[in-house]
Amino acid sequence: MVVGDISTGTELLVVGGGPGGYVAAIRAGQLDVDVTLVEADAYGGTCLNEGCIPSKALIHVATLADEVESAEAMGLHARADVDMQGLVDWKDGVVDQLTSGVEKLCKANGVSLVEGRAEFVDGETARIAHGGEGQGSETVTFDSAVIATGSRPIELPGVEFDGEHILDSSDVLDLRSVPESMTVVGGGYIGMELSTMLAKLGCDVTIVEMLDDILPGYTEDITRLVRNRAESLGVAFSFGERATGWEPAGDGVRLDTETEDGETASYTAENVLVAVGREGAADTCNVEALGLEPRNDGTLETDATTQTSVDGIYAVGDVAGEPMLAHKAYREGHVAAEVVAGEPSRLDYQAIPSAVFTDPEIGTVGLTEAEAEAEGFDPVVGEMPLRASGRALTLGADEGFVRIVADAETGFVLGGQIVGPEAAELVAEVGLAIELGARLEDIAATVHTHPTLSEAVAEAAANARDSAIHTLNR
Amino acid sequence: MVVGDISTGTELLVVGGGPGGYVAAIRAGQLDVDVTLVEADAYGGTCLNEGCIPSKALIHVATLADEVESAEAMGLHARADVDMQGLVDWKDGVVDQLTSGVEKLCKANGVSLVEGRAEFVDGETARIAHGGEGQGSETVTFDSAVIATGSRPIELPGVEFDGEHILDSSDVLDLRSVPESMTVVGGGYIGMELSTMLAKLGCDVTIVEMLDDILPGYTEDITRLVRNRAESLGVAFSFGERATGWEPAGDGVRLDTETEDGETASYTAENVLVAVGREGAADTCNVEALGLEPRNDGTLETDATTQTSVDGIYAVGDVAGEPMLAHKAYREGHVAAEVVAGEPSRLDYQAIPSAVFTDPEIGTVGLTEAEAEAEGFDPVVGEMPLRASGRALTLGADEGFVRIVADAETGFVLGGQIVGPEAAELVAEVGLAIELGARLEDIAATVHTHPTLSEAVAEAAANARDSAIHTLNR
Amino acid sequence: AAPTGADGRVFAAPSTRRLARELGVDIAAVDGSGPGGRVTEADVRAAADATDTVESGADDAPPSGDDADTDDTDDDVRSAVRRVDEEADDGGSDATPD
Ligand SMILES: Cc1cc2nc3c(=O)[nH]c(=O)nc-3n(C[C@H](O)[C@H](O)[C@H](O)COP(=O)(O)OP(=O)(O)OC[C@H]3O[C@@H](n4cnc5c(N)ncnc54)[C@H](O)[C@@H]3O)c2cc1C
Ligand SMILES: Cc1cc2nc3c(=O)[nH]c(=O)nc-3n(C[C@H](O)[C@H](O)[C@H](O)COP(=O)(O)OP(=O)(O)OC[C@H]3O[C@@H](n4cnc5c(N)ncnc54)[C@H](O)[C@@H]3O)c2cc1C
Repeated sequence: MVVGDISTGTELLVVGGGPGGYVAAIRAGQLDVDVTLVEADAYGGTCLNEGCIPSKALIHVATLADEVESAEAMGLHARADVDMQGLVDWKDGVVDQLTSGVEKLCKANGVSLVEGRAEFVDGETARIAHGGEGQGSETVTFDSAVIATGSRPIELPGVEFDGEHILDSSDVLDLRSVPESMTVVGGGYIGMELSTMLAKLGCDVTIVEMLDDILPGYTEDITRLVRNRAESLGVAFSFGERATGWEPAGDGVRLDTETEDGETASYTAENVLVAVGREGAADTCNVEALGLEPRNDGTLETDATTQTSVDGIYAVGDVAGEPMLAHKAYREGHVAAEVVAGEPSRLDYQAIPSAVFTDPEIGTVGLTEAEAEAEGFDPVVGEMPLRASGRALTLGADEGFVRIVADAETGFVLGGQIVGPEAAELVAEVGLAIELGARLEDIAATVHTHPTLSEAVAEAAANARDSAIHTLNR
Repeated sequence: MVVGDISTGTELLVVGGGPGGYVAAIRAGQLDVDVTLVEADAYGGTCLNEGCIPSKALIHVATLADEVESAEAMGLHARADVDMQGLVDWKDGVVDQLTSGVEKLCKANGVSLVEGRAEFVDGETARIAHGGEGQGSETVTFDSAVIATGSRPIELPGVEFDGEHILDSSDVLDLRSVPESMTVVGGGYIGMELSTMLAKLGCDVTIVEMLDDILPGYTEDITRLVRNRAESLGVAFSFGERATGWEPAGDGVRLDTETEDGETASYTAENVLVAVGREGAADTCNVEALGLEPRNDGTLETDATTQTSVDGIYAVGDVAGEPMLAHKAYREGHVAAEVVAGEPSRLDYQAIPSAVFTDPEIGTVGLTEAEAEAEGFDPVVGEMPLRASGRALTLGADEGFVRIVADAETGFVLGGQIVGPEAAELVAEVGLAIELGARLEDIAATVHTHPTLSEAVAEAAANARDSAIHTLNR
Repeated sequence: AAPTGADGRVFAAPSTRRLARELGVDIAAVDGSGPGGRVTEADVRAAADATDTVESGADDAPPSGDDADTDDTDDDVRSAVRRVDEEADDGGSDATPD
């Protein structure tokens, strides 16, 4: 191969090999589009390498260790030690298996893979700089392009990441030992998931959050359960404080904070995790050459076909804005590919579910009661507390609930909020009901296996119709 | 109260307070039917007291202990000891909580509760003999009656239950210590669930089964996974052998068996569990006085309204025949009550899901490929292996799959077979799809949360349409 | 293996099947206009109207109304009427591949 001199043409250029990009590329390949996927770093993007997958792998093991050590009441006496290096090695193996799977699936679907960083030169040309010294670059011409460059953690002025004292979520997923203590800035879902995981592994965690509660966007009856459980795991909370700077302190870090009223405080711990949100990475590929202007948060505006304001240029995943979730990226990648292939595809979902893998777990989809009201519905709400669920009790879990929101007049299911074991799985059925325009009666009339947590979904639907059996009706 | 002299009238008499009976009673109460529920033993019936709930409680803890002890590859080093007495005490607490919940729910819905054994005197009268010596009896007249007397384990001639050497499933759920060894007769779902649980608690289990595989009704690609895992837990299998008799042997039991060809063998263990199926208990309440004749298996024939051949006499749950599952009992109880209340209710479900809480877990609903063919469909099948599921890998689970069966022409979802973690939960979504007349596209187009096992349901549906992303299409 | 429903296999939502019983319509005999031939509530209502005009009801299901006097049932009948229009345009999902 002559380095630096290659020029190829492709129908579709996909920039970024995360969930948005690799799905766009695979789907395009399936539809016989000639497609090239460029990835600067690692196939699978944030999700597989330093997001969803590694975090859930670590959370699973930490939870198992904690669960088994707190099962005395069940007659189970156990002592569990987590060797962090071993845990991270195992996690790396899982990641490798999945990233090499993505590579294989791309190839099997006819996607041309190029490693390197792509930058747009103009509306039909990009240069790809290959990684490493002297690896050269190549030029690719394209008919259409999908920008799937993802996002990165937001940096706090005065508390910049250094990988040693001030960590981002990726650093925490690669710890070689469990720190004795950690100050976590940010009580959003990433901060809460990692804090819970660290606490279960024996780390003393203090969460500093600017707002006055964790998990913005969730109602207080949900956040309370997560907060209480985190507290019982030893997590401390400081609300209403903004991190302003830090100093080394002994072997650790002293983090300084300030309230709105100017009161200051400081927290000393082995290190600090800053998890205050993510911003789009539209700035990695010179989108200006396409005539595109990223928004302030680094994301690009798109329409229901995922197209940007420039014809033939699409953006998917985190770089296309909130919600920054892998499955939203998947769907956008899917639609982008189909639109490029000439299919009448649209982002026409009714709802994008979300999960938070805290303890308890949260799964939500569609509208809450308040959101339904705001949309002009007259909502009816059904609920099944898990303490009335036989399956939950056999799992030693009795905190949490399944709540279903529907339109009172028609019975159409509008949303679901689930807190408890497997909440992220259970919400799938509610999501299907929403997409299908199903009614409460349809869920309630579907026979659910006993004993399962999914029965609570049916009971919540029945409860909204005053016909629940295993919980009192209103 | 004058003992033995009371005579009351009720619109609806429900005989038996298990899942079939208590649901019938509660639902009738909700619909303002004057209803009396008679239970001879314990509210909640087999399901809560000696079936679904206690078995799943024990299975959960045994699985937790086994899982955590086999997690070295994940960096988790643990030693777990189960104190069987403590485990059973905890389980009893769960059972008490649920049975007292059933009692409360009955009362809150206006159900009159009577403890005692009911026997029919004629088509409008029953006598209720109160438990215990000299507790007397009372007479109840009724307009309609629901027979919900459940089922009991089938006894093997020559290997009768004695609660000491020859155990039934209830005895196993009340063990005060883990036996060193057990011979299990019967590889059906109860035999397999309890064998797996015992093996995980350290008991040497040998399963003797008359047929040539476990779990009749399941395809070999499913039974193989369960068999292999059981074997790796130390369970031994002897197929094609019938238990013929037993002898005490030292502190244990020698069980004798015979093949169809007359070859004999014997198995010695601390005790024997016989789990060869259950038969209806239509004989506990003198149904002959109603003009009813139980079938050979002790069950009663019913129609789509749950009515027996006698007007106004209904039968629900195990006593109404296969499948003998709690959620089938629930549904029948529900329909019986609504029919009695004059509602146009019918048993009109398309599918009753089933779960087997072995390792791996199995969840199925609707038709298999072969069944779909037999019903005249031209089936298309989609599959997602769990080794391609990110969520499964983060759980350390990579055996199993989600399979969806649909009609090729219309795409209507006809069935699902799921093997792996949370299979019993995941099958709920497929069940809803079947009941709603949803198509493969509807499941595939519903956004599923990442990373979850439920994504595999969507990928299996997409696979049947040749558009799966995370697994190769055919 | 699970048994099929006692009324046979019909591709229609449980709420639609219940409506058919309330209206005395034999849903198995209704031609579905929904995706793949799914029977919609509008189909059931049209079948009921057609039956009404020839003044004969299916004898399989009890009539709705008077003796089904729970709040549940009455609500559903009312709400189902309003939903006919919405249901009628769900054939459009055919247009989106995958
Ligand atoms: C700790 C953590 C936990 C998370 N947990 C979850 C979860 O449980 N569920 C969930 O749904 N989401 C979760 N997320 C979010 C999820 O990871 C993202 O939403 C998802 O990865 C977005 O996919 P994407 O394809 O848009 O971008 P990314 O995954 O960020 O991929 C972008 C890719 O583009 C490459 N790239 C960038 N610029 C260029 C260029 N110029 N040329 C070539 N390549 C380029 C990058 O190297 C990267 O591989 C989590 C995130 C984090 C950080
Ligand atoms: C070990 C085991 C595990 C199981 N696991 C599952 C599972 O995971 N999922 C599942 O769906 N099913 C499971 N089952 C099956 C489930 O328990 C039954 O299907 C269910 O209990 C049937 O409910 P029922 O109301 O018909 O009868 P039962 O639960 O048997 O209740 C009948 C009740 O009637 C009472 N009674 C009988 N005769 C009279 C009389 N003459 N007068 C007054 N009272 C009377 C009895 O005392 C009893 O309480 C399991 C069963 C066993 C044994």
